[in-house]
This record gives sequence, C-alpha cells and structure tokens, in this order.
Amino acid sequence: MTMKALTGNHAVSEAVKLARVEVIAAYPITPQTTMVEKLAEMVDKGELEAKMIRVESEHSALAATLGAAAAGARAFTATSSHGLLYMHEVLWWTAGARIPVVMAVAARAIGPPWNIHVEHSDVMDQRDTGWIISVAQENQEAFDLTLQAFRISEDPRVYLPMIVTLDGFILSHTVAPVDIPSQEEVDNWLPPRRQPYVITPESNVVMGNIASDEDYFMMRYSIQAAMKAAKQVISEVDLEYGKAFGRSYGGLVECYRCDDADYVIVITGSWAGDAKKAADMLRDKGVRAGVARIRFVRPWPEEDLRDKLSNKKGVIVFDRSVSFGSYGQLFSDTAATLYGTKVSMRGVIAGLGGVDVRPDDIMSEVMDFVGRVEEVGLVYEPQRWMLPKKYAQVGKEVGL
Amino acid sequence: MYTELRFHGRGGQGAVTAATILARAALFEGKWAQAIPEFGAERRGAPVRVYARISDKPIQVHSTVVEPDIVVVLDYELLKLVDVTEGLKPEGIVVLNSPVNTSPFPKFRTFCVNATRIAKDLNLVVSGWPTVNTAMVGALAKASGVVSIDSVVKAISEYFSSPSLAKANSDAAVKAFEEITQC
Amino acid sequence: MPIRLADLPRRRYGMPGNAACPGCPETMGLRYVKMALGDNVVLVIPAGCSSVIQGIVPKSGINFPVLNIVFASAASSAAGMEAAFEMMGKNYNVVVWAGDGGTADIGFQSMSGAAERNDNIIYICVDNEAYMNTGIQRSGLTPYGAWTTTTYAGKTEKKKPLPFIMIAHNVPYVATASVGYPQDFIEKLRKAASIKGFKYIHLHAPCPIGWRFDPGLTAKIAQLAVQTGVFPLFEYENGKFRLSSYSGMYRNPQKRAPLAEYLKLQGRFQPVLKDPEKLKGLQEEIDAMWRWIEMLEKYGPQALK
Amino acid sequence: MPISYPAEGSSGKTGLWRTERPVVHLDKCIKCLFCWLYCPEDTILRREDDYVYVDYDYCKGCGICAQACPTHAIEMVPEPSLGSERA
Repeated sequence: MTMKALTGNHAVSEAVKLARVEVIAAYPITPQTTMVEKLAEMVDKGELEAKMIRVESEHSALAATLGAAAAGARAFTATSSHGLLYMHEVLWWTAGARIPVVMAVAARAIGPPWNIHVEHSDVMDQRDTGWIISVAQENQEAFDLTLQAFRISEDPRVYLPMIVTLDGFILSHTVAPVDIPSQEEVDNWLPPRRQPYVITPESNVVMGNIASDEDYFMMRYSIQAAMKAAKQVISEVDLEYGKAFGRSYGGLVECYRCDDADYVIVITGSWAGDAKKAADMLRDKGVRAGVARIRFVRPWPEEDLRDKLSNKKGVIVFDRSVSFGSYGQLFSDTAATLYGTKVSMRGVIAGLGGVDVRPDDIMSEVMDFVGRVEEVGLVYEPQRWMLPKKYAQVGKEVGL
Repeated sequence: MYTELRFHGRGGQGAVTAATILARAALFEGKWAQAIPEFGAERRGAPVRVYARISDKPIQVHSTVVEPDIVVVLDYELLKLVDVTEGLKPEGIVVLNSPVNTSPFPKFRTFCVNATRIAKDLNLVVSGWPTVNTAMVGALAKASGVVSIDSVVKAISEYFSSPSLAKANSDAAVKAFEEITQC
Repeated sequence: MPIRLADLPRRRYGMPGNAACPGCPETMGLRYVKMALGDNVVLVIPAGCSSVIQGIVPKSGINFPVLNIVFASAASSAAGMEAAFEMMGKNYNVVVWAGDGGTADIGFQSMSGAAERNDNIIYICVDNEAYMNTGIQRSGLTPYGAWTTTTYAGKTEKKKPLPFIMIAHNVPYVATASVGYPQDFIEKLRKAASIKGFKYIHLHAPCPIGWRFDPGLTAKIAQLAVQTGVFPLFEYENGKFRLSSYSGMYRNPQKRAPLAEYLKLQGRFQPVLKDPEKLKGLQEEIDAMWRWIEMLEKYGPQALK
Repeated sequence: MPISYPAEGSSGKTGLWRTERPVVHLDKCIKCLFCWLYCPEDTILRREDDYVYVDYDYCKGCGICAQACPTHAIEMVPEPSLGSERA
C-alpha cells in the first residue's frame, strides 16, 4: 500500500485501473472530466490494458459500457449532472438487463442556470432505476467504493449495476491522501468478473425482447429481491474489505457517535464530515448529537436506520437536493422508515448549487430543532430551506 | 496541529498546483492534508481562491476555509481587487509575493518575497506569465513552518515529470525559502 | 464472387413463427444476413419493428444472439460489444440492425459517432421509409410526397440522402442494397465482414403495411425501386465509388422502368399521383441522388474535398 | 433474467394467420429456388432434390413465393373458413 495525495477523480481512476477494467466509454463533463482524462492517459501509456471508447455523448457512453459488459467485459463509465440525466434511459435498461456495470458520478447541480458545483439532484434522479447507489464522504472512500462496486455488482446474489457518487469539486477536485493497495493485493481480493449471461455467437442469448406483462412484472420483482440481497452483500463486502485493506465503514450506514445520541443528523456525501464536526461541537454544548451517514441511497438502509434511530428524541435530515413539490429525497425515505415511532423529525434543504454549508451552520440548525422539540414535544417539520446567508431574510418573509 | 490556509491567485497562475504541492509535502511528513480548489466560471486572469488544510489527524470537514490561519497571495496586483485578509485570524500570517519589502497589512504578521523576480530569473515563464506558485510554496514553508523545505522540494520533484522543470521549480522554492523575510 | 443459390446450405436461416407481418422485408433481410455471415454474428437492435418481430420471452423469432437496446444508441452499444470482443481476442461480426428512425433520426448521433471513430462494426439501416413500428409516421427517410399518418397530404420535405452522408463520413465501406436483390446484399455483407472498421449498408425494405401494397409484392416492389432508379444500388469502398451491376443500366433515365409503375402499386403515393407538383418534387429527389452518384463517380474521394 | 433464445414459434403457430395458402404444383417447378430465397418466414423448405414444399404450421400466407415463381408453379388458394374443414 502507498499513500498518495490524489483528487477524488484520480482516486477513482486508480481503483478502475486496479480492478483491471477492460472497456471504458465516457464523455467529458465537468466535474467528472479529469477522471476519464486520467483513464485515457493510463490506457495510452499502456498502464491499463483496456479499450477506451471516446463516445460522442453520455447516452452513448452508458450504451457502449452496457454493450461491452453484456459481451463479457468488466466495464466502467463516469459522468455528472446533465450527462447523467441524458443517460437516464440507459440506466433503466442496464439495471433491467441485470448486467453488472460500475459508474462513477461526480455529483453536480442541474441547470438552468448553469452551475457546476455540488448538489445531489443528479444522482437522486436515478434512485428508481434499479442501480445500487453509493455516496462517498472522502476521496479514500470513493476509491474503496469503486473497488467494492465491482465485487458487489458482480455478486450472483445481486447482478445489478452500481453508482459510486463523489461530490463534485469538493471531492472530485480536492487533493487528499488516499491509500492505494498494490495490484497483487487487489487481484487477491477481487475475483474475476461474473455475470448472469453473455451475448456471443456461442451463447446465442437474446436480451430484452418483449415479455408478457406477468413475466415483466416478475422481472421487476426480481430486481427488488436483488436489492434486498444486496444489503447483505454490501455488509459482507465492507467487512471483507476491512480485513484485506484495513478500512470498514459500517455497511450501508455509518454511525458516528449516534449510539448514545438523543439527536441524530441524517446526511450523505462529503458534507457529512462537516456534520460530524457539528455533532462534536453540539456535544461540547451539552447536546448529545450523532450522525447517521447514508452510504447507500439504494438499496435504502431501512433496517439499519430503524434500528439506529427509532428510539431517538429527534432526527434531522439534511438534503442537498429536493423533489420539487415534495420533500428532500433522504427525508422522504427516512420519514417512511420511522413510520409509527415517536421520533421528532425535521427535513432541511441546504447547500444547493454548491452553497457552502459549514459545521456551525449545521450546528445552529440542529440547536433550533432541539429547542423546538424541548419546547413542544413531538415535532414533524418535513422541510425547511436553509437559504444562503444573503437571502436568509427572504426565507423568513415567505415563511419557509 | 491544525492549520487552514487560503491561496489567492489568478486563473492560470497555478494556485491549485501550489496547494496540491503543499498537500503532498505534508503527506511526506505523515500529516493529513486537503487542497481544495474553488471553481467557478472564471477564466485566465480572473481572481481565484484555493483552500488547504493540514492536520495531524484525518480531516473530515469539507466546507471552505473562512477563517484561515495563513493567507498566501501569489499576485501583488490582486490587493487592488480582493480583500485578501478577510476572515484571517488575528494571529494569522500573510505570505505575499511583493515587489517591495513593506507590508500593506499593519494588523497582521506579513512576509514578503519577490517571487516574480525569482521565477523570471529561473526562466519559469509560461505563456508570458512568470509561474510563481512553486516559489511561493517554498516561501510559505519558511514563513509558517507548516512543512519543511525538504518536503516541498520532494513534492515538487515528484510533481513535474520533466527533470529540467522539476529542477527549476525546486530551485525557485529554495530561493524563495532563503529570501523571504518578515516585512 | 456471385452467389449461387444452389450452393447455399439447405439449413433454415430464418426463425419461423415470429411476430413479423406477412410479407415483412425485415425477416427477409435477416435471413440474408444469416446466409451471408453464418453464425458468427451478434446483433444489436434498437427499438423498432425488429424488437417486436422477436416475439415473446423466453423465445426469440430472430435467429441470432441479440442485444436489444434503447432507441438512440445502437451503434454505441455495438461499439462496446466489439471492444469487449477485441479485448477477448474474438473475431465476431457485431451487426447493428436498425430502422430508418433508429438510424437517420433518433439514432443518427450515435451512428455518426461510431462512424467517425471507425468502430469495427457493420451497421445495417433497414429503410422502410417511415416509423412503421409506431404506426407509419414520417421519418427523415420518407420520400417526398409520400403519405404517412403524420403527412396526411404527402410529405413536404425530401428524403435525407443518408448513404451519401455516410460516404461523407469517409468510412471504409458504404453500400446500398435491397431485399429485392438478395445475392447482391449477401455479397456486400460478405465484403463488409472482410473489412476492418465501420461498414454501413443501407437496405431498402418495402413495407406492405406502411406503403399500402399487397404483401405478396414486397420483393417485386423492391426490384421496381431499383429498376425505376428510385433506389440505386452502389458501393463505396476505400474511396472508390461503384454503381452495382444491378443498377448499372438504370443510370440512363431512358432505360428505367416508368416511375408511375412503382408509384401506382403503393397506396402511400396517392398524393403524388394526384398532384403533378408533388410528382415533380419526387422526381427532383431522385435526380438529386443520381447527381450525387455522377459526382462521386467523376471525382471519387475528391468529391468530398 | 430478461433473456430468450432463438426458437420456432415465438409468436405461436403463425400458420393460423393465413387467409390464403400457397400450393406448390411440382409439375411446373423448375427448382430455381426463388420462392425459397424470397420467403420472409423460411417456410418454403427444400427437399434433397431441391423441389420445395411449404411448412404450413408457420407460413403466414403472404404470397411472395407465388409472385417470385417464374413458372407460376405456386398458387394462392383461399383457406377454408372457420367451422368447415380447418376447424
């Protein structure tokens, strides 16, 4: 193992190389671009024995990745924002085909107006597609998740494609130390590719022709069953990875000081680190706070969260995205998970378009929530918008 | 030890590289570091900020640095455009690329070095611009002590694949390390 | 080398009991692909009639392994498959089988990209000149004046000259073919399979349902399209343009069968037969194609420069 | 898994779609094989001696074979209506 100071994007590229990916197809989009630039360089220099298809669009990027994977190759693509949205149709097709594929998403806001900074709307938009969706907090975790993604998606109990999300710029372009294992260590840990079928003249397999409504229904059911199985597989892989490389994260949810906490922050992505700092600060002020960091948005860690949160005084969910006309996506799922409990809940929409959210911002929102709970008892506030500082007054006026 | 830094430069001037080299140098010393570019729609010449953190322990925080311990200014002319000491802690320091040896910031400990001249002397000029970033990291090492000059030179040597560029940039860092003084 | 029917094996190339309409040109064409390339083929099929023709899971009525894929990116998926096979050292023919919509319109971007990258695939555009699978709507390849359900009074724009657009991509091989001339198509497929890089074959495929003719006439109408000069057969190979022998004699308009013979057999051309202005427009469309041919013959690859 | 394998009858016995059936008069057949070549369904079958016969299980009755035959050896004959011999 070697410590390297790498951007999140380059950390993922290193993992892709170590996984011995055979086909890569990608189209550049900020802030994903430097990831595939690095991969192209690795291929051109002969460091990675793979075919790089420099496609003309993201729609084609995933279609080509799927084609390669269906033909039996370990395949990878990466994108962001509008690119991910443009791919959306092919995401459904890939998951429905049950073909293991790994994709990195450098999460970014969606226009208009143009904004290249972090937000989770792009990846949240893919929740229903049948992809396993993981979110990293650190560059190291983006690297680790990428390696794990091949193992998880290629597990016969799963056979679903997987997204590794890393926050645009905040991880994708930030340089931080990343522990890189040797090729030999990775080869020992990551088995050769497995997949449910290959399409070749020998196999004579036809994928995707018309199915009866009943058969179609049952194929959908089988994806849900695979998602359920994936929870077990994710936890196993996390533990095995820990044994091999010394890093385990706690499976689908990372619990930071949440065991003895009265109030828990539910959050995902890089700003979970800031939330942990906020929890430390809150404890200094006498509030027993913790963080339940969602590592996997899909499959949703229902059991883990219920187990960890159902006896708390309050749960406050921070979403860096919103389902317009409804709530933050993490809030909706968390609220459904806590149905029937006596836990106070608040949903907070913050940090859209890369607006900086700092530990003290999170702390004061939690303090406000704690105050409300102490004052009135059971609180249910599904959405509050943490407006940018210079617009904070506007929020008060419109009563958000 | 926990130090937060902010770099001020212009688009194309290499502030991101400066922070990256700093982070790599810190890594050589067994420390944890972050180098965080702040990206916008800025193009070449526009003011840019880059943040960095160095710590004995792993760093979890990812928000931007608003109360830095150290501010590094790569371009003297930026002082006309940007309040570089905004949020700087009272005991904080400024590391300034300056043609003169006087501090414009009476409230802060300021260190001056003529990195532009050092870069020009070493022929470190790209597309007409002196590249002062490596010199400024060397100067920073002296002024703040967050990393050693040896680590900076090692990080620079590793960063540039061309041996001649690695040499010239290392020389710039060492020269700036030697020349910088409190002003 | 000319194809002798008696030499072709007695085996069943098609897959009977599929969901194609009676007289379907697509199942005809697919048989010819099998005759030409045998079993060493993987098909990539975007949305279209051919997705339906396969029939219902767990059987498929197309006698090939198939990756069915979304409408817009068949060429990219084929490129991906080919890349995987190349990594494995396998020499399979990856063949896209797409309709005019999947090629000229919604799929154009990905096809153009694959052509520009010179991906080693055979791309077959099965041109039935409208969106037949969704019920006969006009496409970029519907001829001028033709009725469709979205061009009630006849199409008011001309057919996109797709084979020439593909020649302009400067790929190693471009050909037109017709289900009316199977031997010619088979020969071209075999040639395409022997060339490395992007190969494009534009297959004219008269649709009895969409064109409004008796299903027994599919082959005849396809032949008439060639004999009237409506659909010339040609090849463009490594910068050399060549009119195919079946179309050679129709270079001279005097030698062509009268256009009306082709039109009057098809219900879709009623607007053209009724309106001399529309007939003129259709004739212009055909003439423009022959001017392309003349230019390419005269200047070869220089025509593109 | 959403997969299939090529097999006959993916849409059932499509011979039932027919309204007219091709009948081959072998006395006129010259073994040119045009009917076999153009049949979209592969339901014109070749005997060892290259005379042809029809797979009525799947033939959809399009009539391309009759049109392709230069000697008019294939005749399209209306199928008997339901309730008579076919039922």
